[in-house]
Amino acid sequence: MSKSDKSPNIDAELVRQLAQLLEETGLNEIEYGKDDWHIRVSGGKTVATATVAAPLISASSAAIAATGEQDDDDVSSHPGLISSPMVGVVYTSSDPDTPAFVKVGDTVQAGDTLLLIEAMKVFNPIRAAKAGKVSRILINSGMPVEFGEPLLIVE
Amino acid sequence: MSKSDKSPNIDAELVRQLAQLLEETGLNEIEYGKDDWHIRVSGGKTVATATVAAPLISASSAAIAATGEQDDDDVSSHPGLISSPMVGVVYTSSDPDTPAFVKVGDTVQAGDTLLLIEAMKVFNPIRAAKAGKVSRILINSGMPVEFGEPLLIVE
Amino acid sequence: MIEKVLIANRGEIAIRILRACREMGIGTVAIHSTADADAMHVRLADESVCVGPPQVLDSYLNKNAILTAATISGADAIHPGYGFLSENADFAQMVEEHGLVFIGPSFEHINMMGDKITAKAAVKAAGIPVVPGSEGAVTDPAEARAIAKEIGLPVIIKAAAGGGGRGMRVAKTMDDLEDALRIASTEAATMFGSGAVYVEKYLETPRHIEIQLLADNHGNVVHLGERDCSLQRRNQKILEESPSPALNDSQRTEIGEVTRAAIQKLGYRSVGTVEYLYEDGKFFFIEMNTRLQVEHPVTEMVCGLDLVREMIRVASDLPLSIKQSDVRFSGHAIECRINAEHPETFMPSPGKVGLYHSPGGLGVRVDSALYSGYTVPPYYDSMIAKLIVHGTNRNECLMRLRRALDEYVIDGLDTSIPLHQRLMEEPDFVNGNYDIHWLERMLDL
Amino acid sequence: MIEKVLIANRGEIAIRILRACREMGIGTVAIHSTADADAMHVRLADESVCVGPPQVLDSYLNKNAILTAATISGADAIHPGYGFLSENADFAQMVEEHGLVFIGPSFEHINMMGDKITAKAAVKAAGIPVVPGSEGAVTDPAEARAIAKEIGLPVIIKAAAGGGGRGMRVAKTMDDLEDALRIASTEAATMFGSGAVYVEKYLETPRHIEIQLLADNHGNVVHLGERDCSLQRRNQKILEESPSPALNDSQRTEIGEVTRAAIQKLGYRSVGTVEYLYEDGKFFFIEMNTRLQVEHPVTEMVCGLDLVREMIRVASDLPLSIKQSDVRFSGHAIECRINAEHPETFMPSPGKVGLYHSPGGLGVRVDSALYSGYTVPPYYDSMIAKLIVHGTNRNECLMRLRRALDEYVIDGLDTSIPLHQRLMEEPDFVNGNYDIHWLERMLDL
Repeated sequence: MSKSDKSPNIDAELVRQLAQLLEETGLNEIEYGKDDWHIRVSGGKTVATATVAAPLISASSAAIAATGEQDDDDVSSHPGLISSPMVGVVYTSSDPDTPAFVKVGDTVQAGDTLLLIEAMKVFNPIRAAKAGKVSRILINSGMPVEFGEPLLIVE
Repeated sequence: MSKSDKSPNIDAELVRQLAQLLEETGLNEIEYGKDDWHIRVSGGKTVATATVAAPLISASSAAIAATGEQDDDDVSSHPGLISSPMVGVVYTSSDPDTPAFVKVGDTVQAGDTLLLIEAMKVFNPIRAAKAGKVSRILINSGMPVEFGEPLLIVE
Repeated sequence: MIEKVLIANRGEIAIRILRACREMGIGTVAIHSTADADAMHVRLADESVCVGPPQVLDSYLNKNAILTAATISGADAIHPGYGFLSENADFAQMVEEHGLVFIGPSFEHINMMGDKITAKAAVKAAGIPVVPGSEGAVTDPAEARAIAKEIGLPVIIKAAAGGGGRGMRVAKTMDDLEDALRIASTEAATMFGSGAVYVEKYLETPRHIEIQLLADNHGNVVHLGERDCSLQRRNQKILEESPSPALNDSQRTEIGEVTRAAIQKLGYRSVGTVEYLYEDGKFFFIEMNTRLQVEHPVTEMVCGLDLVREMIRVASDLPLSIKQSDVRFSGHAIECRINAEHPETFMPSPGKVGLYHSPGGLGVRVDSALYSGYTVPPYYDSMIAKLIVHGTNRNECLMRLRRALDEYVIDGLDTSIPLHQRLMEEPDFVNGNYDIHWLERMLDL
Repeated sequence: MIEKVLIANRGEIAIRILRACREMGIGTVAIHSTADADAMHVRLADESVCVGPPQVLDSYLNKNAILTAATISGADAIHPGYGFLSENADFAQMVEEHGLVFIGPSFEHINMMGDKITAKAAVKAAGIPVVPGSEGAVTDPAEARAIAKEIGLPVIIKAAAGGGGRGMRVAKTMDDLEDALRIASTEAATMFGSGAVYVEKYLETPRHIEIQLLADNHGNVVHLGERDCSLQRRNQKILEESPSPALNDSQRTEIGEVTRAAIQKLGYRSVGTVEYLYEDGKFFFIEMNTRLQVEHPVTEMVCGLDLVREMIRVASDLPLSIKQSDVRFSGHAIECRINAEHPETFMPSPGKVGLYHSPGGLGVRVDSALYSGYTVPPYYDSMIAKLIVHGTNRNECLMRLRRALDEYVIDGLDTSIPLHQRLMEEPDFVNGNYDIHWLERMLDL
């Protein structure tokens, strides 16, 4: 779920991070581009410039912010990530008085129910595809989730 | 005077030229920019990219094309260039039966009349600012000229 | 009153609806597939929900996901736009069963008009002129021959459940007829799940003329004049205009009133369009579209009305903001559909938009979801923009359209702008002298 | 008939005129300074001529260069736009002496209205209500005191040759009067080359309301209703609307007809605007602008007329395309002037435009010379775009304007868009409850 947000931001942290890398590696210049996003830092002590092209309204970062407190940048490409296969409301237990199906640190087997997602009054179990350890839970029970939204990590 | 021309072009020749220079000089990268125009080629054998930003309609090259047969790229920044100080019609002689004030190869003194520009029925002499040799004449007699249009080169 | 609308669509129509909502102070929820996360309709909406992967069956046609999105976002109404679920009676019914408002006609009317044979019988009974032909489905070649003899050749065989020009066959001779019947029926079974077909008189050089209607829950129905949509390629409309160069005022008033009265008799609500073939001064019903149409802005420009606003008002049980006697037709309007496709080969051309610059000034309207740097995804319809131009008369409108097309810059993609520019130079088009086959003849197809 | 027009201007108005020419099949010649070689008006024109360096005196005010450009490009008419040479009677006369058509009023009328005292006397004689005050120039403090006593304090002292709000002084007490007279006269001498001033009753909370006129060479004059331009900062208009929230229909008809009749009596031609201060139900003449105005689109949107087209028709000796009885006012229109300046400090902000995306959809018009990647030069007026919105009533218009402002993207520069967005939230503005001082009070100036 994303609330739109109009002001494109300069990611100052990213600039600092690249500036550090520059010093560390002894490079003269690092240029880094991605889709409509582009950054270039050059010269150890000279000016660093960052341009964020084209985001009419940057809704995407807000969308991520709504999914939990975690920083999702690394999460989205994590090999153990389980994403929501549907739009719905996610539940960590079968009812409020029952303990959660899993908590961080639990070991699960393939086929174990991890969460429920309710859509159209049907509760759909989200099951582990393979055995592993629950390393992160990225949602809170009762929270609405979009298609593709990160739910938890089993590694 | 410029007739407008709508298609922004990628200057393939320029890309080739820079690619050659790159090989010849052994450089890794050549970046070249001017106003809203930017090119960067890098890596001897890798892809060369050229971007021409924003020209909705590139009228400027057409404007130059109208001023003579010469290639004006180098002309416009030539130290000996004399440009038109006004809009008008340029004449190389005081009347059609008279020889031209100057021809290519002539040596001129400061203050010598080189051309006439007619504007509002007044004939304005274009005089040499310093002595030198006429190396190029960039207009034809009777041709309309814009403000700033290259007329001739005295070096 | 409706306070938050989920817009079950994408592209320019999602933005069109969003704009109307915003201008009425209504909140908006965009839905999108993963391929549309950066789309303009998502960026402009108050809230957005990703409902599925790029494939439309799992996202923009995913009824459960869309209804769930409406529920969790707290929307109280759904606008379906055009295409996708807009004429899906089941969806309309589901929306209502969930206690949400479907911004459109009743599911019963969608159902009625969704089946060609039912639709034809219903509108005929309500007084709308129809093409002479079979009363119901035809499977027996002998029956088909009898009908063809009665109404005269050529005849056309159409799938009862079809639409968009698919599942049709023309028979010019009695010999053709049997083959045509068999092929059409097989195609219909494959494409639409039902082999039922019907036989109709085939018109040789008709125009496509449609009447825009607007109806509320209080028995008020107005017609908003006609649109001439005869410029088609493979049954896809390319350019639409209003008024039609072919009609005079009395024809306009007459067909408008006949249609209006019939729709009133049917108890219809919301917007709808009755499409006709027009030949030799006569109108023949084709179908009724129970939704907003792509070309609705043409009518908005000549009537000075906001059709989406009216739809939302009707859905809120308000009466129409105008009576038939208030409707004024002013000037002339033309819409060009701009597709991401090669203007000659019609090859689709999705991809990244470079510089985008839309035309401006007096009488020019652009409805589009494009922006500089946007990537047109390959999964959806190729229509990327609508350029709608208004002028005090047809000539002024054409001149304005010409200059607006010349100003329009969409770099990085092939678009149909050059096709429209070419149309502006065609004497037949300039003179309004065209039928539904004219464009394909011009293109040598 | 005019076949090629030289447009002696730049920016959005050059494009506005170019569009009208193109829609009439008339060729266009753009002029430009060296700073504007890449400007949109140059790019869109059929031909262009560089007339001088960036400084306006040597380029856009360079009469000889512009006339020479017209001659060598073979233009047969010149449209001056607004500002620059548009109200320069000498230029208008030179254009005519060169056998070219000046698309505007006669130079005699420009002259008449260019001098405040002559203008006031002329329009008063023609029946237009004027502010009580001195009949002519005043230099003697005793005379000024006598006038102030007669018409009542406060009074305002204005330069006879002034304009745009410069060279003015208000005197609230008799003690102020002498000083104000001396200072105003000195300023007038410095700024306008003449120390002549006049004394007028000063209105405390007036609105600025102006009447748009259109006249041909055949004695036909129509008025196109009023524009309310009371939202001003330092006498510069920021936002204009029509109709005025302050007038009722009978006031509108009455002042329109009084103005129309007076202008007819003066034998005026082309477009013109009579500006009034309006207070307590009464109108007081300020000045007449003998040119197209920045805010003319507001009138175009409510009247469905193309004013530039009408100017060109009049210049071709054609009669007006409408009579007064044909004029219909439909809905409400508002124009926001968008300047390249900080929305709070009003610091000019020239420079390179990043992403540019103009709003679209129903009822939205953008007149602008901006494009993505364009560099706004520092030499000229800071107005970079006009957003004009139409709705069926004022509330719909405001809601549409709000959503259009939200859609407008002009990256890389400070613009006054946030100021306009702020205005949309001000209850006084929303209620139409403002006078010419309201904006400055709101801004705490």
